[in-house]
Amino acid sequence: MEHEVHTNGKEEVRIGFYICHCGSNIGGTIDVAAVADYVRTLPGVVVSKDYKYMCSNAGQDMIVEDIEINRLNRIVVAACSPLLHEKTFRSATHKGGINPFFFHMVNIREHGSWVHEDKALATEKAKAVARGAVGRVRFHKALEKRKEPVTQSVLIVGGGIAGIQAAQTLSNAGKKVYLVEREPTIGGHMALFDKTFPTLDCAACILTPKMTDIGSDPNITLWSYAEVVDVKGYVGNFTAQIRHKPRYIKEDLCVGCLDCIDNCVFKQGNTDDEFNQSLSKRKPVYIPFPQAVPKLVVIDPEACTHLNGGKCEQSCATACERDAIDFNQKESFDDIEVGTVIVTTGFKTFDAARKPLYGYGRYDNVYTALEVERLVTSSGPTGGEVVLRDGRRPKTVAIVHCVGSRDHQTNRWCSRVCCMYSLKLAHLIKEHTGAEVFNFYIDMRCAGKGYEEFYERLLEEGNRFVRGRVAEVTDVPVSAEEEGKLVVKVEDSLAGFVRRIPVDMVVLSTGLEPRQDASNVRRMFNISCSSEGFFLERHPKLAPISTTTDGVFIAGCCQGPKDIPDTVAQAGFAAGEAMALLDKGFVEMEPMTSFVNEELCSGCKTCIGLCPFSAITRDDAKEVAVINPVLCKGCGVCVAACPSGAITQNLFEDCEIFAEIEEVLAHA
Amino acid sequence: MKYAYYPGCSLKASGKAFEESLLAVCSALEIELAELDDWNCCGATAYMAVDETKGAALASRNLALAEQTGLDMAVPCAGCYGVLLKAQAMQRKYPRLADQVSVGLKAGGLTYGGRVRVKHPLEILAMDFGTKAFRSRVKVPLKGLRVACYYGCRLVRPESPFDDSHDPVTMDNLLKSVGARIVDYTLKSKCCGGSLTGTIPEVGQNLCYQLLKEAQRREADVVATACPLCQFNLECYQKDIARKYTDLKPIPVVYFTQLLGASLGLDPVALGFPRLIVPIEPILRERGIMAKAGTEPAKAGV
Amino acid sequence: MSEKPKIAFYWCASCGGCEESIVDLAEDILEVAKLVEIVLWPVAMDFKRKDIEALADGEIVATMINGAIRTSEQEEMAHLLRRKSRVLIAYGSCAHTGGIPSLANQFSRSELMKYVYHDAPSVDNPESIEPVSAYQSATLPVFRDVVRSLDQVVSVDYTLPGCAPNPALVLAAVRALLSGDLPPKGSVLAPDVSLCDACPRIGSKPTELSIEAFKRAHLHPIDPDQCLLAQGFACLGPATRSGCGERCIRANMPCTGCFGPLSSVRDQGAKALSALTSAIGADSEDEIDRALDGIPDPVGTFYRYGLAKSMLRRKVDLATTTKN
Amino acid sequence: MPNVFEPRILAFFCNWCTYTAADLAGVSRMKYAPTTRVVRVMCSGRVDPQFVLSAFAKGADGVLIGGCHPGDCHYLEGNTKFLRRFRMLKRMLADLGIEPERLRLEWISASEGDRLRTVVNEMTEQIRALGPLHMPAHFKEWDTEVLVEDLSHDREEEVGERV
Repeated sequence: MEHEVHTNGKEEVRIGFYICHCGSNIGGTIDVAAVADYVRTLPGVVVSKDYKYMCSNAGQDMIVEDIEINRLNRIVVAACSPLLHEKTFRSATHKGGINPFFFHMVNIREHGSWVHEDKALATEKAKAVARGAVGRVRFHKALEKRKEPVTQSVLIVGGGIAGIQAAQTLSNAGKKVYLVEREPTIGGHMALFDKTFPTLDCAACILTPKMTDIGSDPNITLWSYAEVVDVKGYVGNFTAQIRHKPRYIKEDLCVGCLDCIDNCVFKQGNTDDEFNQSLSKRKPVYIPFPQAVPKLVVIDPEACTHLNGGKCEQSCATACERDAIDFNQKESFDDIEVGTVIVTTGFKTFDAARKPLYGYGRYDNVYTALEVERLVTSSGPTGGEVVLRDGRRPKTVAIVHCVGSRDHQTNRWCSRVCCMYSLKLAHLIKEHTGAEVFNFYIDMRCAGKGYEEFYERLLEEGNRFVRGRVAEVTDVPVSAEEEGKLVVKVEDSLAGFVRRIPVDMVVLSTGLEPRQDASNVRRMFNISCSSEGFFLERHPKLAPISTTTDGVFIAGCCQGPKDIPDTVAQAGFAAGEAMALLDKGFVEMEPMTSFVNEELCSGCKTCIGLCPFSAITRDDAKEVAVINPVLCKGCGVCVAACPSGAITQNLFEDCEIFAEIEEVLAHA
Repeated sequence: MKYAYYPGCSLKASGKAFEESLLAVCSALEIELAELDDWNCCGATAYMAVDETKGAALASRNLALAEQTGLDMAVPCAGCYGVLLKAQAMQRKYPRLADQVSVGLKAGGLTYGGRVRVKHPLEILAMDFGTKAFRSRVKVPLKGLRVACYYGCRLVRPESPFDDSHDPVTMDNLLKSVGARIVDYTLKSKCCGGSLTGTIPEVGQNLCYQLLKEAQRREADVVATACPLCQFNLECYQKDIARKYTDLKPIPVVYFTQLLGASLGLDPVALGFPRLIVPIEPILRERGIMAKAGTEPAKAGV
Repeated sequence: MSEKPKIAFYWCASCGGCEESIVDLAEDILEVAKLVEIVLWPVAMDFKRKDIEALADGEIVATMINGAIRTSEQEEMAHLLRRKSRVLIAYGSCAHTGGIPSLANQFSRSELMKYVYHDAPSVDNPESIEPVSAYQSATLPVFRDVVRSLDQVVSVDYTLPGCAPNPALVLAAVRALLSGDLPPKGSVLAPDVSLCDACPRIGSKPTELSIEAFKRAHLHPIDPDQCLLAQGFACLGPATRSGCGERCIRANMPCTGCFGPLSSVRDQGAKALSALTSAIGADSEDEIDRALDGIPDPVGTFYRYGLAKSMLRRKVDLATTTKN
Repeated sequence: MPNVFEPRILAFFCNWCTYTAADLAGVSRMKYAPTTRVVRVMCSGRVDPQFVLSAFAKGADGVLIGGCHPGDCHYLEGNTKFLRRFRMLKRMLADLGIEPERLRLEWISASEGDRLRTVVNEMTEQIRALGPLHMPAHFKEWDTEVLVEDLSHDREEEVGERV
């Protein structure tokens, strides 16, 4: 078939248009053949085809062949979101022998067939957006991706089990790692646990060797009691600033002998011990727990008499043979360059006080699960004795599941780990005290290797399970047997009536939440959060550890609640992705940066202050603006603001966008 | 400060003391409560249960009247308050129902644009007027008076615009600010039995008993309420309940506005004290808040 | 004798300032006059329409038309002169982009009539008389609903921008015309770079411009040396072609945009708006709105000379008189 | 097809938030009115007021701009820069007779597919109530009054895209 010659003023334009059925995903709603027929009539279109699966090899090969046979020089594919397959079709375009940026993608699945029910209207919409793309692609220019080298090091933010695992994996491959942890020690939440489900192996036995390895690994720079305060740059070339909080200890001199702690003027602890969930006291000079890594003491400026300006004989300093104590220490900063970042900042547990009906904070004998974790630990505040605050040993214990989870008043999501850790705690409490343990659950969610079997074991051990969300925990008795007890009020949905069960101790299985400062972290690393506040992965299935910012990966509970095996797997995956980037050695920069047409530029300076990345400067000799392509990230703010129309953004040129607007609207 | 005042049926009958004390307190604070012209019954719990659309329309007529005034709406009865909020929420959530309601209103020459803010006097006094400002007006601090603050179920459930629905504290804070001692009363938002006290007394009165018993266990001198039905149930049935549950001792049950009025030094008659079945004067005298018998009450400024 | 090239001047909806600008050529005008034969110049000479109609098509070498197009007569003359001229030049802002007269595109014809013949404070019209286009045998040109630039009515070869064009540009254009050394058709005969390029104050413009609030020039003292935008005045210099000789700036007034947009800009007002407001030193809606209050008439500010040629051309919802 | 006015809304969505939100709405199979035509830009800060005017001039009944929430911009504050233009543009368009409902700016984050649906449906209904804007028809109507004599006169050179 002969076509009219169509030019864009510079060359003959020969467009190939392809529309994908995506099985019935698109074809079931949009009349793809009709769209192809319509596009075939548009100026410059030489080929217009529909195909079952454009992203398949056959589909891509079709493009490659057509480019050759029909001398196509522009390609448009109407299919799924460009965020999914733009790369695929760009490379097919390239394979066909033309510049990959002579391609444009139209989203008719996510923005079309999946969201519209009226087939006729959905088809008309597809025609319009296809016409827009055909209109714009005429103006596309050949572009080159700039290559930038990748700095051969990785920043890992957060030293819980996810950060530890990722750091070790990278180090094993010989990569340089900076592991930054906010707390004085690494270990995260896992370090608080006594046992892990379902195998009941000792958490410390499997974690502490890994922690020690991290501390002594020459490839890993471990900075605990430190925070990332600023991140700049882009994939392959990030710079980060780390703030070191003063420990008031010279880190290079302290050997962790703990003489200073023994000799502190406070003979007993004077401050809530965070590590023990405030169930015990610690001194102003302390180490979080004996296996802490790095094994360095910290002086708490809030609790220390001397640092508070009070009179103190500073016996700790005297006791230190190595003169490691330095009350004048100030915060300090390190600037580092890294190629990629892995964010493993973890979670926080739901604040049980937000469910006032469960009485946490009101009744002494209502505990959170984390507190009980410390009670059952032999290194915990009670030496592993499960006792109430008054020293009594509980005879009956209630474990309330789903506190702050699966709850429209608080958090809607399932926290995934609570069923299993509740079972673990039930087992441990029974083992330690012989108490009768009630579990109050909505559903038992024990999906995982060996998990269901563990549940069965608990059933066999004689633990009691009551299905029903607990209505409240009260100390108001209505019968003699309730006097002096906590009463759990619950609708037993299997038995079909409301029960009041008096117990000595209530354990609230609190759910997992994003950390309070997750949104600051998110902004700093320029990544997104899903609506509940966990960091958003680029794709829930195919890119679960990638983010919207290239080179920034996420792993562990900062991405969503998960247990230790899943966290470790994800951390390893993130390390693998980071390693792939490092080993590739370079990154290709998207070419959608902006540049100045010096002829048109008057040097009016409008753009300079608007650039968020300080990429624009004024060449005072030429009296024009100059954009540094390395710093430009391609937002286009300057282009939109340039009053002279002197700035152009690659792939988003004015003429391209105007053409797209005009053509999209030209289809009635 | 001025509000469109919607008293509701109870405040004109069994809850007269609530209205008297509320108006007395507001007038002392120069808060104007302008009673809506031609208001109607909110429909209470009964109408909504029978026919939601008509129930919502009935309630919305009052909202429409209030909207005409351009003022926020003051609604002291917790029942009315809950119904009006529900009518608003339903119209926001279900546009079809909103359409039907507006057809109904139109027949009566009214429109409702969804802009009225419905407020309970607790919110008005604690938030709009302010706990701090209130404290500065106190003439007779309620020193040593042990109060169990009882909110009932309707005021803060299912969702309260001004307080936590399970652990409300507005009344606690307000009364604390006038010198009262607030006892730990975890049953503060439990149900008093509502109309069950009359229809199925063994259930309804048991609920009242538990509330009163707990107040007694916490050594409260008085139970403060914010709802005419709660006050009625807890006070009027006390004798009946005590017959069945002999460990119960009489305890005054008052409106929180009566206690606030007392702290402002207002006339006990104006505050509706004479209407109480379990008199409050003895405990006020015992705590030294009210002058001992023999002194003329008004002059003593309570 | 070799015939001198014929040239013509015509005015449409204009103030007469463009005519003044030709006179402003001063003694240079004599040089021009010697070289050409002026066949039409209503403001100065007594040629009539029939004289032009008598000419052959294309006989006039060049015609300069100033003023916007508002009436049927102006359209007819534009068409006539287009036919008779080899080169047609839009002279001045009104012919170029509609100019001040095109601000009337914010009002309907009846609104305009009502104001001009009844409501204006200076009107004395006790019998409420309004003009009619035909009375007995006499006819008047039809007053159109829409004000247009010249190129919206006939094709235009060149444009001399400005309100009014500056004499140096005019002289350069005439000389180019006579020598035949002309730029490509469609060109605007002024530099394709914005006024800031030549602005004497550019050195004082900060790179991090942050406009806290826009100020109106007649209400605030103006520093004669500092960048006007930096002082908060809505100076359209960045979005306006240079070539005017920076006359307003040198007279200590902000640029109002009479030279029109650069070649790569499609809508001067939109671009000026974008450049100026992007630099507002506020982030919240309320603060931004406060800063913008200093521009109470955005159309009059950003489209002072260009509403006819703006993308929307005219207020959308105005009534039209479909039958004339 | 029933004779219902289907508004045409030209939408400029930023790549990182609103475009992704629209993808999410798709993945979640949320149904909304087929009235938008999305032009993807990297940042709402790229949206030139000229684009908005052009959209109206070329026949859009409404223009929707979607960006990241303030503070969440992938490019730090491109969205704020657009907000500044938008506030002025909205005033100017009101003066030019374009109803405020026809131009809308929404912050829709990548996770707010549901919000996107609500906004599109809401805007569709609002514009449906207003009726078509249809500037091209206006231009045509306005130009019926002009003399057309000779308009074709050497038009050839003048047309063609200025690139």
